[in-house]
Amino acid sequence: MRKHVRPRRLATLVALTLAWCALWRDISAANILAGAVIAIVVTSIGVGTPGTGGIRLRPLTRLLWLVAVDLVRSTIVVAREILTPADRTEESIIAVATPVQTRDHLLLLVVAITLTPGTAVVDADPDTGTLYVHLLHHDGRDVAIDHINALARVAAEALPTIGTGS
Amino acid sequence: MIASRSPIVRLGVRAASPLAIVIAVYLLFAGHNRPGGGFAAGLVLGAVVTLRTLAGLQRPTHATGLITSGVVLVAAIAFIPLLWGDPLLDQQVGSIELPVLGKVKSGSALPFDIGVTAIVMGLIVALLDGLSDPTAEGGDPAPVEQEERR
Amino acid sequence: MNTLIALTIIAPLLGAATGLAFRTNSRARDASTLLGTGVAAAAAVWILVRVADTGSHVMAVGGWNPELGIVLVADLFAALVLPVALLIIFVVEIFAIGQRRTAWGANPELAGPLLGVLTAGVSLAMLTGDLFTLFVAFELILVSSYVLLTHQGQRGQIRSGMTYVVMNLLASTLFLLGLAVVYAATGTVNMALLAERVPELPTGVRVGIGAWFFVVFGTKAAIFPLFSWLPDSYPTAPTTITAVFAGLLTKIGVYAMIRFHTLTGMDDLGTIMLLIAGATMVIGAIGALAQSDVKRILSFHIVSQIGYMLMGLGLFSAAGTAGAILFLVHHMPVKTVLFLVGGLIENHQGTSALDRSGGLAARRPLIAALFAVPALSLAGLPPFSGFVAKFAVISAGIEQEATPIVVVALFAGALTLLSMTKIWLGVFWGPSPELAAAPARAVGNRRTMVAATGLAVAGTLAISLFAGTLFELSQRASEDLRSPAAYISEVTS
Amino acid sequence: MSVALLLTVGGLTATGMYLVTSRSLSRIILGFSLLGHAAVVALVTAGGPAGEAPIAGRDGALTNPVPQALALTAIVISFGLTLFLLALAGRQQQLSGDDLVEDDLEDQRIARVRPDDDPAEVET
Amino acid sequence: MIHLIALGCFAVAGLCGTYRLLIGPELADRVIALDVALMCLMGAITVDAARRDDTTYLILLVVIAIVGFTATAAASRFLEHTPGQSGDTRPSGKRTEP
Amino acid sequence: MMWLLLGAHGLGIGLAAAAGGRSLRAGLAVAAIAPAATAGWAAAALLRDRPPEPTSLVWVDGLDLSIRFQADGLALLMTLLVSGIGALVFLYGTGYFNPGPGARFPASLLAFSASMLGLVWADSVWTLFIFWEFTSITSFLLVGHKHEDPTVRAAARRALMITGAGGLVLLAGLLVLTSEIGSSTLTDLAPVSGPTATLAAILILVGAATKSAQVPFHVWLPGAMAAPTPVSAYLHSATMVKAGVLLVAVAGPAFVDVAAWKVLGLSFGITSLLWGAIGALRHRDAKLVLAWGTVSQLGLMITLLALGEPKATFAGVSMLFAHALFKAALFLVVGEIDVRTGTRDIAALGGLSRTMPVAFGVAVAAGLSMAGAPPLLGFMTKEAAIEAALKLSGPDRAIALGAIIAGSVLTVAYTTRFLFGAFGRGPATAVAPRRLAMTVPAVILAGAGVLGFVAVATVNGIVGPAAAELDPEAGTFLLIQWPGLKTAFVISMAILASGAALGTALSRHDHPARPAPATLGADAVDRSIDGLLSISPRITALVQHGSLPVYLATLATAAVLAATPFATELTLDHLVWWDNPLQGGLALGIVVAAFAGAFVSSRLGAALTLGAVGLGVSGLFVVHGAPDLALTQLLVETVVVVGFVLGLGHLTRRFPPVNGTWRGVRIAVAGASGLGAMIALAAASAQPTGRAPLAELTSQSVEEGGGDNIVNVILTDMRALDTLGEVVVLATVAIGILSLARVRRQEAATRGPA
Amino acid sequence: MNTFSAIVLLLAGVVALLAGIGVLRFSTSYARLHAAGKASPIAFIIASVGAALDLGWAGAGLLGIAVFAMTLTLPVGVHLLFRAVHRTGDNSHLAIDELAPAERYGSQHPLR
Ligand code: NA
Ligand code: NA
Repeated sequence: MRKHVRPRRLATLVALTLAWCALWRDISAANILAGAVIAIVVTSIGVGTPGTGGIRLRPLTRLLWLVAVDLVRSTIVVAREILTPADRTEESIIAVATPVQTRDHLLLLVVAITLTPGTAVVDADPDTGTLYVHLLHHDGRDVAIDHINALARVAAEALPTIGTGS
Repeated sequence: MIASRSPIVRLGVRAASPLAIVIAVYLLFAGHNRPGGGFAAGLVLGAVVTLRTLAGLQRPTHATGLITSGVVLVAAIAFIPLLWGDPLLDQQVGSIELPVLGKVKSGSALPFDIGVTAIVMGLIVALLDGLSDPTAEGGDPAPVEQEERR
Repeated sequence: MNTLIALTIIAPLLGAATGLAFRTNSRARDASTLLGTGVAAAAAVWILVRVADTGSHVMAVGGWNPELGIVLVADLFAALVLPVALLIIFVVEIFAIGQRRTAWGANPELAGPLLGVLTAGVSLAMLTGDLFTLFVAFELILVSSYVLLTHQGQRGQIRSGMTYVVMNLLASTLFLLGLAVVYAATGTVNMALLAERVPELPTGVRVGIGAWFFVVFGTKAAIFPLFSWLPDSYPTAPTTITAVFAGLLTKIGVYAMIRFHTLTGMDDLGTIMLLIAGATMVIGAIGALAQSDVKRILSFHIVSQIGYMLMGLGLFSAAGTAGAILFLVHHMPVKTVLFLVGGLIENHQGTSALDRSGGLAARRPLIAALFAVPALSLAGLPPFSGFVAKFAVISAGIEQEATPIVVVALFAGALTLLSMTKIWLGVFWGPSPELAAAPARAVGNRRTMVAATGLAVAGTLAISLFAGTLFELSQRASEDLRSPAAYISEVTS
Repeated sequence: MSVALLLTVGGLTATGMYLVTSRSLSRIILGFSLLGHAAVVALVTAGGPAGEAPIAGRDGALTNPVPQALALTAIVISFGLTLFLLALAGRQQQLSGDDLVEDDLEDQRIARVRPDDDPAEVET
Repeated sequence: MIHLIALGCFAVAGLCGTYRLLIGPELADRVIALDVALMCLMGAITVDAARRDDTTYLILLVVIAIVGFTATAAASRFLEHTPGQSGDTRPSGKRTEP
Repeated sequence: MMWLLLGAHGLGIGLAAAAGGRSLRAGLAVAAIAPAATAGWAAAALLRDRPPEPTSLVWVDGLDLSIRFQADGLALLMTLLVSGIGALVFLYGTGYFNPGPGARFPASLLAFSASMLGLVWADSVWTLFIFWEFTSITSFLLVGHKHEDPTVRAAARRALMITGAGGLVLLAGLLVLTSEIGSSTLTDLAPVSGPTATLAAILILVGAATKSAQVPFHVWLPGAMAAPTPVSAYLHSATMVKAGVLLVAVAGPAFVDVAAWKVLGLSFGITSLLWGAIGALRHRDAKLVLAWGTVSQLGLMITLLALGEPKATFAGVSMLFAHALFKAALFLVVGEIDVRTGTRDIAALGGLSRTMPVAFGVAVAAGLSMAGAPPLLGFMTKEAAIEAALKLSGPDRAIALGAIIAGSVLTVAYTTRFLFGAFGRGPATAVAPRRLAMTVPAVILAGAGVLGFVAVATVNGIVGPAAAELDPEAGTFLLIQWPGLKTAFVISMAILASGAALGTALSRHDHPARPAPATLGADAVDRSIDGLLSISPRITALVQHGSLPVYLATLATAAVLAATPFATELTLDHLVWWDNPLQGGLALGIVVAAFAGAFVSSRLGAALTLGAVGLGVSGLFVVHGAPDLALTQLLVETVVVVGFVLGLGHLTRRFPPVNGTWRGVRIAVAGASGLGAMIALAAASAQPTGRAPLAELTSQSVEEGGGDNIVNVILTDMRALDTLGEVVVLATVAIGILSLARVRRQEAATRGPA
Repeated sequence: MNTFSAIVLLLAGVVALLAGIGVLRFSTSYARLHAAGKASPIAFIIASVGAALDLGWAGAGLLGIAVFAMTLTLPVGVHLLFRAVHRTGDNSHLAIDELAPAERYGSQHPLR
């Protein structure tokens, strides 16, 4: 199982080391060394995600971009909703089957969906990959499902599972 | 079927834990020069423990051990200076010049703060123990779920 | 000397921690907690010997000057009271080991470590020369007592524990607010610096600070009308715990009051203190008369006796303060012993209610004798320490021509005698009730309990015997307290 | 001294005291938390005016660090005691099904006062 | 000046949150309101840091961001485990005597 | 030597307790040794006329508390009585008690004996007081010997409370006296005068009156007859009750110039003399007759001593001596009657002169001595008293003479009635066999009364020096066997005649069927003690109502009152609205949230409001420049809210409704507290007398503490002791929480799987 | 740069204000959660960008960690609240509720 290189773990280590340096507001040899040691200790005591599998930067960037766009849209949508006097919401909770393969994808997806305008994850069934999503506007159901599936695909690309490719 | 515990929380908490611990360690070490310190570190770790308990993840369970070692540590730090005639709780500051890292300065305030951290964390572990109601009925017993490793 | 002072605080803490670590092995646990308190008590005795000989010792904790850091000051007052307090805890721990099964209920291993924390708090409270550290020490004492009182989780204990905890917490909060006020007014919490700076404050601020801390310490000391929490809470705890509480906790409030109010020259508050003292004595004694349970009677007596100490302080004379100090030193062991005897009574009869006891003098003459000595002492009868203490306070009152308070003190003395008689007639004389037939739960090592009580009685007799020396020390301590210049120069130099 | 801070202290003290004198233990705990805030703010207020964080090497007037340290200790102690009260309240709830502070039975027996006569009785 | 206006916005938003915190009606509303207040505090700290050009207080943001949702999590976990009782607004069934 | 004797008593107490554990009689026999030795020592010292060396032992130097002994003439006389009669009473006890164990009794009785010795040897008022109190305690134990009987317990309590309270009054009096004189040595007592002296005189006399059972404090003495007869004979006739007389005697010289002393002393004495005698005539229980007679005779002694005239003093001292002998003998006889017939009712008894001839002889000898008939010791002392009264002038003469004559007539009357009632008339009561141990001591004591008359020189050798200790002139008088047909003798004979007639007449009215006379006074004392006990709950309930909210409101009110002095110094010059506007905004938010939180009715809503307040306070710290505080506050708030939600979540969602009036009180107290806190802070900061050394803090923090964050350096270094304490607080809290959790788990486990 | 960052910060304030108003105005718990759970983190993120422009790398690093942490944790919290509302609140206004049939819960203690 563990004979492959584990880039995601490496990425975690680098990220934590960077975080350590950022916290100290100083990137020095001492900080990098100390940060790396702490990162290794922290990741190996089993509190975090296993850190197996790969990581691909391009899809990850794309995911971030999608989320950023969603953020802006979200802001505008919410602003409109708040500022218009009439209540045009029609709420619903729908089940969306997603192709998520691992729990990491699920988390990534939940974050992305929650930052998307008008949608929020109420619950998830990790065994079947089904997400239960709350919609503020039920009439936008199909758009939302498409968007969620798109996000799921990008997430799966960004964090590939070893052996399965994209 | 939807489990009584949210899988998403478990994922989120597990993802956030390492960063939170790094932040706690930072607070512990930086405290002497910047905002932070043993209490803050202990409380951050305590919050992590709380979250992991809520999410059903593994967490420290030996509050007594944490408390005992913390108290012994701070009491020892307090008393040791007397062995060479200094007053109670006299701080020993030392610094060494290391090849790559440069000058590293530290004092007995650090282990003192570590003791503080241990006790604060122990308290929160104890609190979680104390607040969990063994008499609550119904539902699945939900033992701490093992981390899935793939 | 630094080491001795540090040992009184650190040794019981380490004992508590190791006791907690060994919590499954009762011998190791008892040994480590006993060792912790024992070392602290021995150190305290040694401190007394040294301080009586060579004068006060100041330890700057961490080596910082008193403007910046905390100082621990072993002056004669602290050195005199501390060993008595610590020896009490030590004896009670021995008693507790004999009584363990019945006394500690569900959590037998916790009492020792908690008493260790209490010991550290008591040492810190008495030695500290810093008002904020006094607050911390109070919290140490209180939190360990909270836990001791409630850790068995029985309904009555939770209810009364609530009263105790909440009332004392409010007092602690007021303490903190008072600290803020003191800091705003003087820019320091060091007692020596306060002794310099408080008298320079405008009268209203000075008196206000004095009155505020009178309320704070008075609540801990259980003065009228702030005492009501005490009789509600103490009797519900296991005897050993009550014995320590009774002997120590309120007295720490008195101790703090004597130190703070003499050091900062709060003589203006004398009249109000005497008024409160009189009310405390009488209401406490009347309250005792109203009770029909040994432990509750004794609890009300704590209140009543606090009045005498307050009277000594409120006279604001060297003789009065000396009397208050001697009273403090006498009352701690006597009260503890009485509660220990209360524990023996309960252990033998299965109850401490007067109407369900009787005839113990015939069946257990030793217990009767162990009760009689501290009871007579409490009632202020010679040749026991209570007589000397009461005599010292009352003669100080006559010296100051404070006739009303002297009359009240004598009247309260008569009431005290009456309620001791009530216990004697109820428990020791009269017919043996059928109920008292060998209570099923009276187990535990009675011999250890009786031995510990006997040791404590011997201690009170020793205090009676050496009352002369103790009073002389009290006088010296009182003179030191009343002329803070020496204290200030010792701390700040 | 800042009136804003004084008013904070006063308001927190008043509300805290109001809650503390209640019969519901959870209100009492809330009250103590508010009183704890009041005391901590009072300590900080007593230290002098606002300023730069007391970290050596900064420009400008530093605030007084001593009351901050005292306040920190006070925060932590009141934190601990709040948790303890919570545990007590939990136990009380388990024993009696509520968190109302009960009157002392022996006192009442001695006073022969029926519980209804108690001025502090809150139940209606 | 702009900073102060921004701070004012955060303050007003915080007050809105506090108001929702007081009126409820569901416990979840109160919880989310507290979250809003917390966010406003974070935003205000951020603006204030920019205004003062001081990074000292930024560590607060880091700490809140990573563990600030503990209370939210606890409250919601509590809520979801007591179905049918969320009636923060409904009168309680049992009244207990002291 | 005195220490040695006291030591012997101490040893005796231990041995007597040990021997008594097996046999009460053996214990008594062992206990008799030390008193016998002491009596021998005292007799030798008296006969050789060489008083022993004074001795002292300092106890509490600073308070002038010390044990100082000086056995002067008076002390030796008293020693002779205390130890001589003591030895005889112990001997008597071996006959009085039935065989069986009883360790406590002989030990207690011997302890009393020792206490009494200390009292009579005392040369310092504090020594006297200490032993005075001992006698009260030992008396309590002895009176309560048969404590299974509730009337006995009541009697013991009554005796202890009256003598104990008297002891406290005496303490006050002695304190006033010594502070006036400046010395506590009895032999140094210098005359004092003025209002303070008057106060001392009154207090000391009252103290003495309680001990010597003077009206109205006499009520404990008849009750004390519940004690075994040896105790009555010893404590309540011969020795302890003399302590008050002794005190009046030794303190008298200090108060020669104090009018109140004489007036009050005579009032006590004369009232008791008459009322005691009347009491003796009313009662039919022979012990009560004797006890009331004791009240009367003690009244006579106090009357004589309070007069402060040499001859009267001499008569008083003589009376002290004679009374001890005849009254002890009479008690012993009554005890014998009680043991051998099973009753003490003189109406029920009769004809004992035939069945108990020896006891009869003793009773006649001692009774006539009490009546003052020749040729007995009592005659000479009565004669001396009448002569002393005749020597007076002015109103004193009429009062004293009248009282003595009236009292003596009554004394003769009750003596006659007693003798007739028990020994005369009627069919002889059946009696048990004689016990030698009971007879011998009685015979010795009664014989001493006869012998005292015969060997008057020896008696004078004892009484004279004793009286001289009080007043040198008093030592010059002598008891006279045959005074000749003087006025005094005529009066004496008239007294005897009229008293005998009165006694005979009254004796005819005694009938066993008549109800026992009402006990006057004793009931009142018991009732007032019981009344105190029953009113105390009502007083207690005023302050101890068991309601926590009221206690808390009381404390808050006290704090508000304590804050009022600050208001006098309140100035506004140093106040600014805010340090910066953000502070103002946050303050507003905090206060609004806090107020809302106080009134919100949802429990968890309130908890979350607390969270909002915490956020606000945290913001306030940011604005103030306290990042560490803000950080800790935020984290603490998080954990506390978690604790609230999880810990109290299962409770009823809403707070219980609040009662209107009490709510008003709470609002008032709370408002005042808030105001008080503000005023206190504002006033205190107006003119601070010191400031924190900021520059030094900063530099020291970096140089010595090794850190830039001054707050952290303070926490972990400068004030690390506080931090140490506070983390131990946290650790202790954790232990408390864990232990409660474990209790819950154990309960859940014992309840079993639900 | 200073003015620009100030304007960004103002924008953040405005967004926060919107979130606040939204929490006040919306009529259902779900809608209020939407407003709070989206607008308020966005406000913080915008403010962080603005402040990072001012504070340089040192500040940006810290703000970056904060933003990252919040985007990780806030959705989780919001999800939990949604879940709680669904399980306990009134769902009658929902057009469709496909979750209800799949849900299973007991009255467990939250810590178990
Ligand atoms: Na009884
Ligand atoms: Na007859």
